Amino acid sequence: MPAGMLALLVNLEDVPIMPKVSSQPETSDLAVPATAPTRIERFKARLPQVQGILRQQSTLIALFVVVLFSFIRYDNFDTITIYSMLNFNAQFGLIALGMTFVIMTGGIDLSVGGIAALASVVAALASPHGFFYALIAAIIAGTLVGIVNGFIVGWMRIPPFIATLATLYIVRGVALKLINNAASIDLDQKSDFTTIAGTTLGNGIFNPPIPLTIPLLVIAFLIGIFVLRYTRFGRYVLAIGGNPEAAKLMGLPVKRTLFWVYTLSGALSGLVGVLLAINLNGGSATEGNGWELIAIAATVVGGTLLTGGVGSVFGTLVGTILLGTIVEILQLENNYTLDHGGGLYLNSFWQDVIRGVFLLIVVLLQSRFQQKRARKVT
Amino acid sequence: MQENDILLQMEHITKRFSGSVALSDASIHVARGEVHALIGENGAGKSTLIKVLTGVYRYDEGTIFFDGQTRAFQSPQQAQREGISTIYQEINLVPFRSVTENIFLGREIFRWGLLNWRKMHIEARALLERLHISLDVTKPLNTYNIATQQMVAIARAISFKSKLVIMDEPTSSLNEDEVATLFGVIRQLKEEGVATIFVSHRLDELYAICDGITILRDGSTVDERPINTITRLELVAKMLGKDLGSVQKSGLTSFDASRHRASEEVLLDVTGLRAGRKLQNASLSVHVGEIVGLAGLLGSGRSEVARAIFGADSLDAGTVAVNGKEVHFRRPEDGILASIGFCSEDRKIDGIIPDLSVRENLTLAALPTLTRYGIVDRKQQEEIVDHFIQRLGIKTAGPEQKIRELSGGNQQKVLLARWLCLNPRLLLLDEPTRGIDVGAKSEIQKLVEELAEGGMGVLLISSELEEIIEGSDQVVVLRDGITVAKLPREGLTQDAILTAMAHGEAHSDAGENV
Amino acid sequence: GGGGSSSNNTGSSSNPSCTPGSNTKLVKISKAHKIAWSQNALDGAWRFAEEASIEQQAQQHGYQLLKANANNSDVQQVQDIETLINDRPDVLLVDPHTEDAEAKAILDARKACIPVIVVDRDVNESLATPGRDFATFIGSDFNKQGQLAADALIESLGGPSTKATIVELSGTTGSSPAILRGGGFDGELASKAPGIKIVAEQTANFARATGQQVMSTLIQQYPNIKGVFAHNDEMAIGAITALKASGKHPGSDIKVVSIDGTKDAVNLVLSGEEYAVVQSNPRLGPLVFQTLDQYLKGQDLPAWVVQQDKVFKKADGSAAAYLPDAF
Amino acid sequence: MIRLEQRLTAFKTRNLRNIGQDYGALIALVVLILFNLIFTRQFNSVIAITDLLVHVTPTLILGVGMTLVIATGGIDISVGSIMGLTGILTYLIFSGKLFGIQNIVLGTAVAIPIALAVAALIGAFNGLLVTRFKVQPIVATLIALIIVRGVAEVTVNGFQFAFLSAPIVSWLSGNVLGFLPKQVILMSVIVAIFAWLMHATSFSRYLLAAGGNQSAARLAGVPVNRILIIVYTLSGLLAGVAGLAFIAFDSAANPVSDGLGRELDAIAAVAVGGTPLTGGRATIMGTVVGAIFIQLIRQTVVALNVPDNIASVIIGVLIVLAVFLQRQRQA
Ligand SMILES: Nc1ncnc2c1ncn2[C@@H]1O[C@H](COP(=O)(O)OP(=O)(O)OP(=O)(O)O)[C@@H](O)[C@H]1O
Ligand SMILES: Nc1ncnc2c1ncn2[C@@H]1O[C@H](COP(=O)(O)OP(=O)(O)OP(=O)(O)O)[C@@H](O)[C@H]1O
Ligand SMILES: [Mg+2]
Ligand SMILES: [Mg+2]
Repeated sequence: MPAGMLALLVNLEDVPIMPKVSSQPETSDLAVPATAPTRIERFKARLPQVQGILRQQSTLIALFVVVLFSFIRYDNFDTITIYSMLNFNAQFGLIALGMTFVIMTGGIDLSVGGIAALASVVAALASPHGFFYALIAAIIAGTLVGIVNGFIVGWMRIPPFIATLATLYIVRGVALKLINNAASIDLDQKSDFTTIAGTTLGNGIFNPPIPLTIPLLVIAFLIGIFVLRYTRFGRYVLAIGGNPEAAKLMGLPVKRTLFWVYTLSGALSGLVGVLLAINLNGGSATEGNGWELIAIAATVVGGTLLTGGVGSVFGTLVGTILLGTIVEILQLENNYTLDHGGGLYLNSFWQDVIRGVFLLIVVLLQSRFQQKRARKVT
Repeated sequence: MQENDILLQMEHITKRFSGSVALSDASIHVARGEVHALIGENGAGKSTLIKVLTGVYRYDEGTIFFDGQTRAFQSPQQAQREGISTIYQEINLVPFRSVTENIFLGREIFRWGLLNWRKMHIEARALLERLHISLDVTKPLNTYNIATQQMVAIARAISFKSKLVIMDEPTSSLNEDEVATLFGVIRQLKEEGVATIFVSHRLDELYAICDGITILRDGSTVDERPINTITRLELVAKMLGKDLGSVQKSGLTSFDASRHRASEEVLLDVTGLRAGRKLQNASLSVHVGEIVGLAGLLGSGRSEVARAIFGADSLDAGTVAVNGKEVHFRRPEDGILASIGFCSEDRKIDGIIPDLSVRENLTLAALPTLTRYGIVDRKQQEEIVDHFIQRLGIKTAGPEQKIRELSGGNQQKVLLARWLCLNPRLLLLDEPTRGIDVGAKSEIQKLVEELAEGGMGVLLISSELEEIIEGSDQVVVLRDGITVAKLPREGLTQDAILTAMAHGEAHSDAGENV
Repeated sequence: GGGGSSSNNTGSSSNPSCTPGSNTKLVKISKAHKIAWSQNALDGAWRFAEEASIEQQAQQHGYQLLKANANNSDVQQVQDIETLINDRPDVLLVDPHTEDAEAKAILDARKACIPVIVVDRDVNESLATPGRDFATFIGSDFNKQGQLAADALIESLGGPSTKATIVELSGTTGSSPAILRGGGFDGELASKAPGIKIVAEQTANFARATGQQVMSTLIQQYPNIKGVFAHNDEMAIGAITALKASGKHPGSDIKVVSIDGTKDAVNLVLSGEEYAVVQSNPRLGPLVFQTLDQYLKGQDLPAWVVQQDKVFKKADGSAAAYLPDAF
Repeated sequence: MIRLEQRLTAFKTRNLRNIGQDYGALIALVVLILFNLIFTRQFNSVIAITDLLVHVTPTLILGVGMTLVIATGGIDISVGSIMGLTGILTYLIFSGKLFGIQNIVLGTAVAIPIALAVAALIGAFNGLLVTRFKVQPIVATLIALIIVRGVAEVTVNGFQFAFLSAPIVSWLSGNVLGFLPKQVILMSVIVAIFAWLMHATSFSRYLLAAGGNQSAARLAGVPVNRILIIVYTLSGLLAGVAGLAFIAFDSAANPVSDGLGRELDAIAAVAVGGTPLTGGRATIMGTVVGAIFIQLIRQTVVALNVPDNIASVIIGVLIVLAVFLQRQRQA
């Protein structure tokens, strides 16, 4: 992405301001008669935002570093690899997008992986009618589950963690039932599903051409960013996460907003189900275990607080890609070791450890930003 | 008032909670453009009545008649839509969001279907100008102090084009100037024909701004009439349910500093305190048995002084000495161990543990003294709790009621008791009587006095000057985190303090400047 | 980097018969050096034995082995295979998680001129055909294993004519071994001994603890069952513990048969508590690399190189004989 | 006089509230038991009941620790992984693979304390992240979840180890008085201790205060950070105990699958039991009821031979309903 574009995105962001700020009261110039703030004052006032943007970009910078490193070190860190990596992580990205909104309301959605699996099954079942039927069917399926989540959380006032854990069980059961206990089901090979799925962008211009999932991912996040910044819904989401009780007393439609947030998450998971069906060339009822954790990790790395009220959609995109790249690197490194020797060969178990340690480092770095601001105990 | 211009009419409202009956046969009538006072002691049911009206609570019996038809609002949202905008007792805004957002949440301004931030910022500024406040509206609300937050809440409330504005103790955290501004605004509203329900425990305010008054006692309306037809004494008598004779001259406090004598022994000595942006150079000392008043404008850093002494904030510079020897508290535990108590200013954020019972909240700080081998001595605990419920007349269904279910003022009493039951040598009180009714107030003031007689040192932060003047043996004045004056009680006057607060030098020749 | 291109060369030079991107006939190569191995999961004794056997054999034949583990996720395995293809190995070994999901990835490998050998679990051959899209499938016949188990259980219960009720502990719902073994068993039972009825079939996820848990409930519900068939040894071991806990005497009043051939299970057979264990040999390494050699020599391979599995009982001493190399 | 009235109302409200706390879960459990008595052969023998308790043991032990953590407003999703690690660690030590202790009894005697210590350390580390570094609990413990599981796998390169005849197995899976499994006793003791702890000690008050309003608790002199670290340490320790109970019961240690996903069961048990996930309140007994409830559902669907897929739908629905009942009581 061009730097300008980036800056734009970043500035459009709802820059997270760590809650610690709260205990750093400004001297209110109440006594002073109203005067417009001077330029310096304005700059001072903007400082937290500036810092926020820097923090944003610190994740970005991390990403650039990692990517640069890979380019230099690995021969086959080429467009093909990058595309396939992005294509793969697009699934997590879209789920994390929904999760980000959920988390900004102070909630969580454990059912995303299950929904994606269910949707992939639905897509496969609907594939004989053609790609677009399958697409719609899958998204509807996901949305329906999201609606159930939204209802249980919003109206039955059941904690999101439990509500979505329960629907996770339910969804898995339903998915298996739909294809009576076969793990997976084929796409109808005669339908246009596979052909459309295989479609790529800019054939001839780019080589290799860009898989559709990548623009899809970018567009989805652009929409997400604008929704958060420029729609009433986005503001409600943040307000509810920031102080549910106040939101209610301010007359915000808390239940309805929660409802829509989970519905959105469900819908996106449904969409991911289609990507899943494309990648598996069929539906799988058992797929998507632990995806919610991947999504949460990406969201956190992106700088969204799980306590709600503060969040960054763009950060989530960066977080997703960063984590994805790390995983990719571990595999590339193994190959490097075989080809050149002198590298670091890690089996899959070590790779888990490294992933965890990396996450730890990122989180610790983030906490340092907060520490700087935290003076008071309260 | 004639029937035609009646705006709100609540009749025979009853509201029961699991623990208690909050309202029984309460009623109130408000005419269009009227400023109506709602008063009653802590726990009388004022806030509940308001929440019943705005649909936060369902009521059990009664009828509500608003703007020409009987209504039962299902949610605050609906009430707002129908033209009732409310400032609830505790500040209820979203801390992490910008001032602008907090003002416009729920009725944002759009351009081409997208939020129009520029316009909203401009209008937000304009609204606050109206309240004589200029601040950066793009910053998160919680970067400003309570008073400012309160003003933002007010700005939000008045910016709705509503028929009725309800203000539940809006002034409890404001000082004179801001109250004056607020009254200005209320009068404007009045001219626009907007009615106001105004809740406050400060009688002068009621007489200054209100037309009619409704007096609640134990959940029922005991009197309702034009305010100019009732004297303060009657009012207080009605409110407390006592006969005129037994009610002493209200408004002024029941402090009588001459009663107790500060000894020469220095208990606390603070010099050159610096912490963060807010404390620049604060110094003060408290003698055994002395009440030291700490005065200053909002944001002058009074709370910070207290917090710093207590060990809640880390010091950048300066020394704190207790009984002559220097101490370095790093956390509140240290302060408590040195038998210092700190009753914080912000009840909701720094005070109550909402889900714990009155008993547990009251004895939280005292637990170490109530436990042997980590096991709590329940009997002793309950004795203490009963004692203080009695002593401060805390209105509660019982020691096991959750504190979140208590009225604001009663919560405040529990928090006071939390520290009193430690009987500390030094007590730091940050706005101790905020939101407390006149009856309870004098109770508490008497108590503080007694404790001082018993040799306890008290640092009293208050925005009410009478309290400071009548209560303290010495007044320390802060300005922008700097001690600008130390005024002895002899020849202590309102304007001595006021000038010191505003300009930083006390023109009373008695006062020694620093 | 030079290394990259070098491995690249080994790739292209070794199979002039194939131009990348074309999807003509099966890729032919003559020599191999770097082998990629896509494992679908490493979560139990069986898989570890398989993994070890592949590693050890690869080493013995002097190949470089590039490994990936998909942790029971199809989409992860597809991604693994894509990544491995990009690492340009000379041969790709795949132990697919399910029948269908990995087929497409295997075709991609073929397009990239990398010959594929499918190991342990087959792919849906209507999507990818052996001898054309991939060299061959090497592995056991799960269906057969089910049949063998059925035969053993029928025998233990006293022949085809007996009337009895049994329960079936099935593997992870939807996994191909669970489906095929179940199918084979049920079919065989129905045809050979209609008198034996399966009163309950419950999944225990191939796990010992779950097997224990499920069995201890089932035995209360169906106190007078005569036999238990578990899709793998782990579940059988759990079941036997549960049966003993509930006062039964597995071996005498209840007969247990399971599939795999782990040490624990074979020991139980020897102690008489389990009647028979049908082998499902995880040590596919030797067969795989021997087949690979034939392939490199240009010999044409059968569509399915079947791993022959035995049945181990106490009576005929087969169990005792097998114990030393049980895994 | 007024005094007396106060006491009376106080008494009433107290009981109302306490009942309110467990009511929902209890009803649900009773209903489920009745259902079983009618439609299944559950509970047709002492064995059947002890069997239920044996199977609930790991989840319940985790649940106890989880209750404390959740009461502080946090959550600990690393417990499953900790179970896995302690299991494999214990095995490595008593089998002599780690310290070369050949005598298996001695080895076990050494293994158990070490394994538990490690578990507690991991918990303490979680606590440190949460307090010192202000990492949100779910993130902190997510990291632990990943790393600890990874380490468990790495230490033995993933291999599973079976030991049908190890002292730990016979010790823990044996019976007392012929019918009371030792595990159940262990579990009961733990539950009793913590129920008492939450009832009588100042620690529990501090814990709830920290969960209810942290900044207020700090200003009231509650050593919030210390409390939190202790709580996470306890959670880790209990996870270790659960891990031991599990391998004893399983007579095998599998670094990949042992304890996988158990944290979810534990959390569900806590929620069903009536401890709000927002912190500030806790009921150990509720968690007991919740854990048994969930385990009993599992066994019921098996007893009725309900197919896997339907079963998980049923479980999901019942959990929601149970928690919903709970909520009604509280409101
Ligand atoms: N949610 C609740 N549950 C139970 N009792 C409640 C609840 N809310 C209020 N009460 C009780 O209702 C009574 C009236 O409370 P309310 O807050 O209306 O008093 P108030 O007049 O506003 O007092 P203050 O001046 O201190 O604000 C009090 O006794 C309080 O304990
Ligand atoms: N949520 C909050 N955000 C910001 N400030 C808060 C909050 N709650 C309480 N405060 C307090 O509001 C006060 C702002 O005024 P400050 O204390 O600086 O001067 P002050 O003279 O103490 O004012 P006050 O009369 O309120 O005590 C600070 O003490 C700050 O701690
Ligand atoms: Mg009130
Ligand atoms: Mg203050």
